[in-house]
Amino acid sequence: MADSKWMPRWFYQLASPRWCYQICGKLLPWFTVAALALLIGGTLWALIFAPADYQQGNSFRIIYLHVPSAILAQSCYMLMAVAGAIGLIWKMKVADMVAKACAPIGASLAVLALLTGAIWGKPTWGSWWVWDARLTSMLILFFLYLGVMALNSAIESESTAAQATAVLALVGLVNIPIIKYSVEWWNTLHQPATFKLTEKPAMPAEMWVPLLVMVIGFYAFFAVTLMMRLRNEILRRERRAGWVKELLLSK
Amino acid sequence: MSFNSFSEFLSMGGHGLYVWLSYGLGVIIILGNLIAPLQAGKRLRAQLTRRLIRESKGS
Amino acid sequence: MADLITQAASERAQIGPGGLFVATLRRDLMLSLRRKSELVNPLIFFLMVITLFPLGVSPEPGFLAQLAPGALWVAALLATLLSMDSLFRTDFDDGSLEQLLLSPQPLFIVVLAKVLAHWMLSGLALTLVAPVIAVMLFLPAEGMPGLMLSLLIGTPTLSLVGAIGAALTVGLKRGGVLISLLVLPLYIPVLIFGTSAVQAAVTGLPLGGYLALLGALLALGLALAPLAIGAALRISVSG
Amino acid sequence: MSGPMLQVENLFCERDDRMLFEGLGFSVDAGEIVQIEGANGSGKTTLLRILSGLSRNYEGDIFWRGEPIDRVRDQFCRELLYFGHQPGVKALLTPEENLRWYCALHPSLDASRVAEALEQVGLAGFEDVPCHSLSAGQHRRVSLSRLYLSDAPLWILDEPFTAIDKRGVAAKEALIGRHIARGGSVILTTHQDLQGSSVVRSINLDRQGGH
Repeated sequence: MADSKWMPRWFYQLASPRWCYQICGKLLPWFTVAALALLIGGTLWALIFAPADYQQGNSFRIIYLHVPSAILAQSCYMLMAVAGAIGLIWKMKVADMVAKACAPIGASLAVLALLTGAIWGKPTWGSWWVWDARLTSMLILFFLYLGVMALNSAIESESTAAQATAVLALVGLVNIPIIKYSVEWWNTLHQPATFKLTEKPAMPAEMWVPLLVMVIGFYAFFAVTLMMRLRNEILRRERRAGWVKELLLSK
Repeated sequence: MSFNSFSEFLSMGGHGLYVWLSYGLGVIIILGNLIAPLQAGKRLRAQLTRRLIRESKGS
Repeated sequence: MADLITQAASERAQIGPGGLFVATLRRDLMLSLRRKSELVNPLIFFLMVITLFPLGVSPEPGFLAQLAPGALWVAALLATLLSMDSLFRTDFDDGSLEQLLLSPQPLFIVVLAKVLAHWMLSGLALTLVAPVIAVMLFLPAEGMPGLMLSLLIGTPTLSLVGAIGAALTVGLKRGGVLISLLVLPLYIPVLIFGTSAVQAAVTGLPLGGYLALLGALLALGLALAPLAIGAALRISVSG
Repeated sequence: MSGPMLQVENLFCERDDRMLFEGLGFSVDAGEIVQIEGANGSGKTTLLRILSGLSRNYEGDIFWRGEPIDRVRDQFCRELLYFGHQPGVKALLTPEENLRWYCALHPSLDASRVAEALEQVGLAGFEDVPCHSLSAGQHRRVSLSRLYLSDAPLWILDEPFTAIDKRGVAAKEALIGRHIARGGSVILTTHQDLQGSSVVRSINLDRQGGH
């Protein structure tokens, strides 16, 4: 790493667990406030002020939870794979820790997307589960998360676990577009999609603005929980470093 | 405001069960994702501090 | 002095990457052939899983014929997966894997040879017996070419992707179940296009498109999987 | 040839929360035998695996002929013979089949001398017996016969003398002596004292690491 001079300075700083721990600590309150404000405001807006859908009625309001969680579940996988790749190539410990922290968050968001999708399906399609292309893809994404987490917990050595998971996450990342395409294609083959959950021809502004607020709120929430997990992971992995000992004993 | 009364708001035009179930799950998963790392962090700090104190006494 | 030694080595007729590919393929085939049970186990498993469908669902011919493409592909997929765990495990246990990783020859040559050997004894063998078993499920005769061609082009991808899982779990004591967990979601596109090809063949639709898609997946797998397998092996041995 | 073949600087490695060595540095010159010593669990095998490039879980620098080892990995592999903890012998193959595959794997092994090498380790007549009917010591001898085929300048040997009788040990020592005389070098771990070689240098991991 020492001889690749073209890397910017912040990249090296980011590579320092201590710096990362401190900067996360400074950013956390801001992100927490932003996440709470956006999520609470967005939810109120979505539940009270947004108009009901002319076709689906009030069950449409589930979209404000379903879509953000689905987007985040996918972004989270992307971040996990990219962080894993950085850890693999530049042997950057912090990147490994980011990747490890991503998996449970992404899996829980995938669960939320699946559950809200299923619940929304009941009033819309009349059954709790439909093999809709998007829901099926999300289910497979959830499986991919489970695989990553299972592999990570099965390998004892931390650095080996991080590297192996990174390879798996990258393989998954290459596969996600293929899986999405094949599932969509399979879906149209078997049941001509008459009515999709989230596809609206043109959503009026009073519907999509709260959706946007919720998506940004979810991103902020994701940042908060990721930083919290990351800080824990840094403490655990760096427990023998001098600065961690000082930090712990100073309290 | 798309509701005239609170009971109308609760019933969500007959879809109350689905909407409130979804939002309930959303709250649970979001709070879970905040509380779990918070608790884990507390446990970890306590555990590491105990170990540090034990080691400093031992040597 | 040391230079003299290397010079001597370079003057001698050396075995190139092609020779290594053939040598590894021969070695792995020979190893499997000397352990007969390993050879027939995937086939027996394939047959048994197929038997479960009439017993578990319904022996009615029309219904089974409808079920056949999917059932055959699912069974082939599981049978491939069953033999995956042993692909690198024996080499890991006896130390050959270390030697393999220390070879100056390109790693993907050995990896490809090993995967090819695995495929010949699982995927290829399954493809050859599939028509016999398809008859038991009342798959119409028109579906046979689609079945065999899709299995022929699709199962190598299964072996390649499965080998990534095998390489990632080779250092673990109990890797068997874990491989399935890692690899099954990645098998879904092959399953979808494979069954679609068979269904298209049954209904008399052109199946070139499906086979082309399976071929594209295979090409992608051939290009990328050896990289991932190699990286995974180095990581597993390093740990 | 100027400078050492293999140079190690500031090597640090920890395993399972335990530091094996820190700030370890040494160099291996052509014509030198370096013996790694240390109690069980002191990290001898780990060190050999790091030097050979099998394990990457370390910090520090390793140079091969003056170049960082990661940059000349191919060249290094070509010039290395590694004899590991497990013999790497397939029980279902005959000794000859085992060795032929190794010759394909490593261009530094001379395939035309396989029969000769098997005779040297006392396995003449066993060429076409599957290895599962051979003893553990014979397994190791199959693997050790690679030493007779090898032109590689650097040998890294992990316990090469275990499960081998006295006469075999003497033959191995003579072989190592010849290798040194040709300008090769050897890094090894062994519980036995090496005899008749004045060039043995030892590195003790117990003094290097620990707490």
